[in-house]
Amino acid sequence: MSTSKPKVRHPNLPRNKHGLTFRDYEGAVSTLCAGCGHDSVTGAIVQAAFELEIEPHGLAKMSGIGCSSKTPAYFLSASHGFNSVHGRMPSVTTGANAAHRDLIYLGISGDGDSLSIGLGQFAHAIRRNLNMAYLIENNGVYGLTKGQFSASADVGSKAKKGEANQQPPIDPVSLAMSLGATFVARSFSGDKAQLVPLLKTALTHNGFALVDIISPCVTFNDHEGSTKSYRWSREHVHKVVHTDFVPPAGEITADYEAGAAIPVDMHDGSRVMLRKVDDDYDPTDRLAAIDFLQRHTAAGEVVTGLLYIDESKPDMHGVSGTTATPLRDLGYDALNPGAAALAEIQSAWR
Amino acid sequence: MSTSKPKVRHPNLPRNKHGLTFRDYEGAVSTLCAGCGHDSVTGAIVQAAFELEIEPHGLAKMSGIGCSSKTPAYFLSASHGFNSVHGRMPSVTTGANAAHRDLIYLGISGDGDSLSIGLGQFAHAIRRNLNMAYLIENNGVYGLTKGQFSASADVGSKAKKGEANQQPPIDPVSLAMSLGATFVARSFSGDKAQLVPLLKTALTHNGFALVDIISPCVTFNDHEGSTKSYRWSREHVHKVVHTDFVPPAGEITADYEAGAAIPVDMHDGSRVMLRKVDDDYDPTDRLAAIDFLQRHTAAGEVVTGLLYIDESKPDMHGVSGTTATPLRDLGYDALNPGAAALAEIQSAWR
Amino acid sequence: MGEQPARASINDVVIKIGTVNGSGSASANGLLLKALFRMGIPVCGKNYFPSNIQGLPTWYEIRVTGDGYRAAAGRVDIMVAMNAQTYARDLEEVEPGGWLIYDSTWPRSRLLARDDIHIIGVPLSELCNTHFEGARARVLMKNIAYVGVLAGLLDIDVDVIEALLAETYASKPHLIDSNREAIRLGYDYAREHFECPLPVKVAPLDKTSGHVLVDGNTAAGLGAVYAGATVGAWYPITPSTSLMDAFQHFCQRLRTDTETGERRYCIVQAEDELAAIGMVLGASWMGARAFTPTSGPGISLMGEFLGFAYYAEVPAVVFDVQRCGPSTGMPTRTQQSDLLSCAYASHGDTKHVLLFPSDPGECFTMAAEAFDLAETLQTPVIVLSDLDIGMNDWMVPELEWPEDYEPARGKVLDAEAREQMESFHRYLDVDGDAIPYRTLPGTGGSYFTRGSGHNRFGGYTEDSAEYQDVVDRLNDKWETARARVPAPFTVDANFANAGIIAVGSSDGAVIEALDRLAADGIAVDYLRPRAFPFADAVREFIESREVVFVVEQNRDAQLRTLLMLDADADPAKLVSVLHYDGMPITAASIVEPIARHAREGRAA
Amino acid sequence: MGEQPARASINDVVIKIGTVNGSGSASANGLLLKALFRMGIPVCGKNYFPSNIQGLPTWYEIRVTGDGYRAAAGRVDIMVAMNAQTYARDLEEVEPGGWLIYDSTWPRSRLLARDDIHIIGVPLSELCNTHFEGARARVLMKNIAYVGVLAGLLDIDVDVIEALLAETYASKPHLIDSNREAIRLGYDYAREHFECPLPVKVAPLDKTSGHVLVDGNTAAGLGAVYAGATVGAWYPITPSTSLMDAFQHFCQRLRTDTETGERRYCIVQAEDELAAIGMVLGASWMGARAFTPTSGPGISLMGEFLGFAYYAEVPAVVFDVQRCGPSTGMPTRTQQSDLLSCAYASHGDTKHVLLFPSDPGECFTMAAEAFDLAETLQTPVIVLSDLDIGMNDWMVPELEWPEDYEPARGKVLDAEAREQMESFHRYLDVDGDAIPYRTLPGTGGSYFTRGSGHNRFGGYTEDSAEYQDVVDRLNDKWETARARVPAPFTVDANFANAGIIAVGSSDGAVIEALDRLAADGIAVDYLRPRAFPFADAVREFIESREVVFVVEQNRDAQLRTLLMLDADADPAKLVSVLHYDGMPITAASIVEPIARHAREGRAA
Ligand SMILES: Cc1ncc(C[n+]2csc(CCOP(=O)(O)OP(=O)(O)O)c2C)c(N)n1
Ligand SMILES: Cc1ncc(C[n+]2csc(CCOP(=O)(O)OP(=O)(O)O)c2C)c(N)n1
Ligand code: SF4
Ligand code: SF4
Ligand SMILES: [Mg+2]
Ligand SMILES: [Mg+2]
Repeated sequence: MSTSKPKVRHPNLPRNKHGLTFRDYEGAVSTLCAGCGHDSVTGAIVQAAFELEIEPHGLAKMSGIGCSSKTPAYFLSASHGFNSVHGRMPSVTTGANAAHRDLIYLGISGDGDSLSIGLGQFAHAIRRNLNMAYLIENNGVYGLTKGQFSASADVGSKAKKGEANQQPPIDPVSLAMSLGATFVARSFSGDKAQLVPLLKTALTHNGFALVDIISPCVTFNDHEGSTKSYRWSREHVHKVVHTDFVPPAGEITADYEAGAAIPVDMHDGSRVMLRKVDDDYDPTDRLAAIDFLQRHTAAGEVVTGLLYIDESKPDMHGVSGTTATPLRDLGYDALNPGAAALAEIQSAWR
Repeated sequence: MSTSKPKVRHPNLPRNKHGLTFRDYEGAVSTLCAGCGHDSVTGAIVQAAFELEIEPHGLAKMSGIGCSSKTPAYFLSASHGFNSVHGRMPSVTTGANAAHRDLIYLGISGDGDSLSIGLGQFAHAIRRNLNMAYLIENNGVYGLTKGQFSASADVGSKAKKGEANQQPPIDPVSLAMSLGATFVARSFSGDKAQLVPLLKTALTHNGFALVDIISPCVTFNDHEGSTKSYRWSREHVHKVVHTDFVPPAGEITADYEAGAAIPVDMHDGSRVMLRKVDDDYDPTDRLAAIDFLQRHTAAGEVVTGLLYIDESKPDMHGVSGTTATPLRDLGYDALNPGAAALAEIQSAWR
Repeated sequence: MGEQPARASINDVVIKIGTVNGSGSASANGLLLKALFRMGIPVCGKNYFPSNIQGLPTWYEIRVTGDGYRAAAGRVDIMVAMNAQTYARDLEEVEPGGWLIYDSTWPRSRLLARDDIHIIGVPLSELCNTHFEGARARVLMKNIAYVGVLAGLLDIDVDVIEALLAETYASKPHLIDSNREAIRLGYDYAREHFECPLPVKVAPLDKTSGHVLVDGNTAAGLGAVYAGATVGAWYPITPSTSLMDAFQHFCQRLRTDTETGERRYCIVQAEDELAAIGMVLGASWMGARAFTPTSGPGISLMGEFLGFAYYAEVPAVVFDVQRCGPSTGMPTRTQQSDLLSCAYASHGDTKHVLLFPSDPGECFTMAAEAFDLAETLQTPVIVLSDLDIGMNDWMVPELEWPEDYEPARGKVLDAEAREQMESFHRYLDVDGDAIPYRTLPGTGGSYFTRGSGHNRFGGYTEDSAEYQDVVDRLNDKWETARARVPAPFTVDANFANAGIIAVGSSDGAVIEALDRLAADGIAVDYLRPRAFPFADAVREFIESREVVFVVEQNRDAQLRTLLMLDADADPAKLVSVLHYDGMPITAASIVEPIARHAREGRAA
Repeated sequence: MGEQPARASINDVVIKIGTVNGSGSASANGLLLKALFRMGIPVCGKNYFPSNIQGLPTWYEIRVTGDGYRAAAGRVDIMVAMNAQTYARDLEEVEPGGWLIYDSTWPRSRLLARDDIHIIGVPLSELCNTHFEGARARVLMKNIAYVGVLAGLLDIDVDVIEALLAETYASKPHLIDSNREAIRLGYDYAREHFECPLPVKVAPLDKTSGHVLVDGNTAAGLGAVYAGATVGAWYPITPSTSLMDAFQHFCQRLRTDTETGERRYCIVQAEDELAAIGMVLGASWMGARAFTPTSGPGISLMGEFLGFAYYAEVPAVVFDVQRCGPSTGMPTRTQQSDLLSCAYASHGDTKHVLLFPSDPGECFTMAAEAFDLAETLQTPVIVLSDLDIGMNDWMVPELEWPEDYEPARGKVLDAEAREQMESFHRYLDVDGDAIPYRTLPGTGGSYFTRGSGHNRFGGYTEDSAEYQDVVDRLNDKWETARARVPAPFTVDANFANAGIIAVGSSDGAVIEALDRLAADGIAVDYLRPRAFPFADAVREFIESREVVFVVEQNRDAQLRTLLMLDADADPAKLVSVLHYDGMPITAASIVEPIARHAREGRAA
């Protein structure tokens, strides 16, 4: 990967305020299986980043290992990327964020990467309210190692080889709620209309924003009997909440109806509007959200949408009291206590 | 450790059906700090094991690393013990249980051991419904490394050095509920009356039985401002459920009141009676339990007692369809497919 | 074709087939390999596949070797270029005088221009499109058709192929006809349009009877079944995954109660490798034979537990099917680069017993040896296979299982034995072989297993002398291990001054290199250690030679390192021959440096 | 006392104080150490504590050494036995002719019987119980009182002690009086009841000016502050915990905005060591100086990420404060047994730069060197300290910080620099030193960091040649590292035929051993490598000597191993001197084997 690769220019494509077109948010050609849900998520990311008018170099792409974790190579080629080791993307992102609090962090993971080997790191990133968007491209299997069940495989889901999974699934959404996550959403790779605005909201949230995306594996988990197949998802997904997002510099959309919409103020001053499908749903009420989620899950439904949001909690730096300037940009002058201080310290050492 | 160490005999102590006294369930002298909550838990374990008339060699003591994880040396010296590495007791127990499904597994861990380094293994043992009693001696700190906050330290809790914790705690009980645990309980080291019956129930449960035990660290976390101190616990703990346990061979206690008591059939045929303090509390109703727990937690209360139980779910072997004989007891005859089978297999290899 | 004469040979040809992964060519390639094998001709099959599921280039290479060599040949005589994406590099790879076969439905004369080889166009798609219905069938039959083409060109026995098809599709007879037709299409086209057979061709031999074709992971998985392993814990990772797949498959078939469906085994898909090895320790401590297959990254994650097992003396069996490192590296390429990290896994003073199978046959037998050693020595044993052995198709002597095999369970005291002893102390060297006794949970004789300081009685200690007493005994136990591990394999040409030492999958290439060197008048002996610690014979082999070429598949001369450290080898004698580009090692890469060394008069 | 004459010496005495941990003796021991230091007498303080929080035996040992030696003495002249539990072993440890002081409030004449030493009873509890109120004060003052006793017995300057008390309790003046009183109680009792001073005594010197007393972890933590580290990630583990405590303490003091309270640093207590090293990689990749302190088990867990950092060329600084392995081992005992696991951490072909500080002074300076090397070489650097250095009290020259120090950030291209280049390729060796350029996220010049196969341009590859190209360059970079690491420290006595090589905390004992050997007429040179890879001087030192004693604190001769592997040392020359019982190494343990070797005429 290098910067000398020239980009083909498309003079007629619309440009955003940075003079960039949609194509400038793309990456290398995907090497995933044709029809893989992950490629749809990649497309949604490109669109979200373009529409948010993110400066590509102001975003860092983080991932673990898996088909899903390969995808950062396929979008935002002008952003730095860190394809780490299996299950350990959260820690690398924590360190990167510690060093530079002002970049946008977009983490891509899989259900194997986050719920098996990476469960501990995933949970602790939530606990720290690490300021990042964390996407799980959730297909219920280990795609890259050829289709073993992951921890999110549903009971009764059948593997390619025919055995049915008997272990209860770990639901990242329910887990995140129980760990006190400040932004919890779910969507479906095949539903761009819902996914793109959710991603935009997640990218703008100040804190840890989980987006669990059901993303079918066409090769190992898209047949009948698998609850993470396209067909199953299209039929059983229960959409509860839509999100419209007004980008910071955009016009205010004319007429959202009072009463049906809950505006949430984002950290950067922008505002998210949440339209509830159910009148009694309030994504800022944690207890209600948990109850709602548990009830629908018990009823076999996968709720999607923005399920919970709390913009009031401090992120990792807020808790730590870190200075506003990104640490890695502090000059040595600001860090070196100097020879005099050293002498002073040592006066206690005799 | 060796078997040649003679036990002092106490001729007048009551004996259980194995001819063992209470003292036969003890271990080496504790080296923990005087007054450590963990020692109280050790005492409760001894009592529970004695009262359950467990055969010591039929139980295996498993632990990780920490002051809490040292305690298996202080009880049941006639049981085999495995003091593993930090945070990895669940996997060792999984293997042991895979090899021998009929022993009783008693795992002792700390909040550091289970909620930081060991979170992933803890969660996956729950997911497998591993048949074991899993005790977290929860003091909000890393005792053995001298008092750093653990992941269960409450916001506002002050360390010995004076800094207050600002990160939200991970509650193992809430986590276990969200992961679908089949037995979830909480108690307090200073409340033997509640703890002993809970331990007995946990040891008898078929599947993963979590008992989160608030166990104050007198040295690093027992001062004002710490929410896991003795004083705080005594004042704020909200007891919701008491458990009376009738051991398999015991007399049926005379008169538990219909309506107020919910009998639950244990795997081994014994029966647990749950006495609800709140009339609307039903420990077999998962959704209600989660809701109850979340509401009380939000209100700053620590609920104790048997919060949830489900005896109907298969444990790891139930899911795997393992044969009834412990695998490690199968003779080689039962395992060796023989030369003929080998020839037959190889006929496909040419 | 220019002045380059066509290659000519009988039963000595390398065929490479380039396709797109996920396009279903595996069964066609297997058919080809088996047909040759059934003609009595030795073959090796190597799979060069990407770390990807679908859509990227992949190759299968068949070496037809009447001489029965077992290594990659390092050349391609006939390239079957089914993937237009890789025409350029496929073209380049063919030996001068060789052939390239392509699907001429779309002629590509310009792209496929090379003077010194023969280009053979067969309109495979066209043929299949006219003869078969449906996209899926057409793609699959195109693969079968190239097998037919090769049969025509090389004189492969079509009856043998048809018999194989009949067996394969015995339960789906409707498939037999279409496959047979595809074979015929290719065969007839070749026979009609080209002068058949080519100057390189095959002819029946009788060199494969008593042999089978199998990959190392299948053999190791089956070996674990025969060894009596009951607990398998794992986390999927290429290229070790198929080892557990095999164990599962054979257990399902051979260890499942036909009436109740109850299983006499328990496989746990762990949450990661730290958990997998923890499970192995727990199960082994409990007295079951337990193992985990993994690859490099897994080994890195298992370090802490391996050190625990060494110090607390808990048996464990690990299969490390090595791939190309460091880090994630190239997961579908081979290397022998985990020697050092396995030998000394974990902080502190630790060392681990390693076994080095050289082919699937040894994967099978060493599985049982690994368990026997782990239990008798009470320590982890790591079987160092690699992707080349584990995932490629090897011809090996038929596997045999000794009727009288009894698992060596080591010094396990049952209740009865213990009661007859005066006392039981977990870490006491009663017999003078530095191996203590243990008891199993559930049988009494309790002790406390710990990774913290302990004395010979098993008690906790922070006392210097007590601590040292135990780690010194562990060092003595290492010497016991040295005497018990499998003996090295040796080829003593003529007690030459020069020797080769190599382990594992380098074996085939070394054996072939010895022949070639001998043909050049260079006599070299060969020793292949089959275990670490090195048996005394290894040390003696080096001591009695002037120069020893250490052939290995890693950059950092890790085997040479182990020889220096554990066999006290004089480094001045040890000349490294390194191959570490991720492809299986070839005889040429060994012959060349040794011959150069000989020419320069330095040895042999 | 029998025929054994009393020991006699000035400023050469070893005092060991046995107490119960958690009983608050640390401040008394510190007071004693500092008083001696302020009298101008060199001292070393060593803490022998259990892996436990309260209630178990613990010892503090002060070596008063007018000669300025820095190692443990390996003997006890005066034992202050404050813990009745350990009377028996404390008694045994005293050198013939020495003294044992105990609390005679409860006389124990029977238990404390030994003919060849002096038993001194002081009724400390009684004295304190009558003079102080409250259990807490009585226990604490008893500790201070034994300092008074020692002052009386040894001629320690009471004014110095009182000045120290005044400074210590400047903010709590009410404590000054009681402490002063306790000192007096002990002092007066000694002076009244015993012949003072003892034949071993102290007298003012002028050998400590320009020096300070500090432990290595404090110095390393402070060094990280001065090096400009901003991100610290860690998981608590003995004996490394106090390193991060120090970093935190000094950052709080020196890097917190006095007005806003904003912090110019970020410390993350990670969930485990895998996460801690991951955080270091993320922060380093982002361009901050980031580090993690840990010990053995943490190193085992960091393997996978260290291999990643090696291959993807991400800087990282790790402090491994070594403890006694294997496994959990003895967490509060010292060893140098992680050399091998650090040098070759992770599967695949990997090797890592190591630094070997020998005392707290070098912990301070090497912190900055570690960051400079990690960033300029773009690779992990592991600083191998140990418990002896890290947690004991060492006298070292006052720390200095060069006013002109500028962090060496290595080849980082900012936006401007990059725009002036024709192209930027992440892994291209532009300058011929095998170190490529990098860019930081947020500044443009994007590239994709990965642990999977990559070519010199940073693109993904599974191509053999492209892969090998990169790992070969990494090998070349190792040679660049060799030229850049800190030079070894050498004592060339007289170009003797025999040499000693040792690293880290063995230094003090070796220096002392050299003196003793010289006194015996045995001339030995000494080289102390300060880094791995070994500078050429290390190789030359070995080459030009007939025998080299490799002194190290582990069982398996790990330093010798590294010398064989990386300095091409002839193993026949390398004689191991091993010490690995968990206690700090002493000169005696070195002198004895070398002298024996010399006596046997084998060298020197
Ligand atoms: C330490 C380690 N163990 C195992 C692997 C092998 N491995 C690669 S990807 C993967 C699972 C990926 O599953 P998931 O995260 O769900 O991604 P998907 O491919 O399904 O998108 C595994 C087990 C590895 N790379 N590293
Ligand atoms: C891999 C590893 N990292 C760190 C440690 C050091 N360590 C020992 S115990 C402990 C924390 C124990 O905390 P907890 O589990 O809460 O037990 P407690 O002492 O509070 O009962 C730590 C971090 C270790 N032993 N191993
Ligand atoms: S294997 Fe599954 S997850 Fe991986 S690329 Fe193919 S469809 Fe996607
Ligand atoms: S430090 Fe705390 S947890 Fe550890 S033994 Fe003491 S009181 Fe118990
Ligand atoms: Mg997946
Ligand atoms: Mg704790």
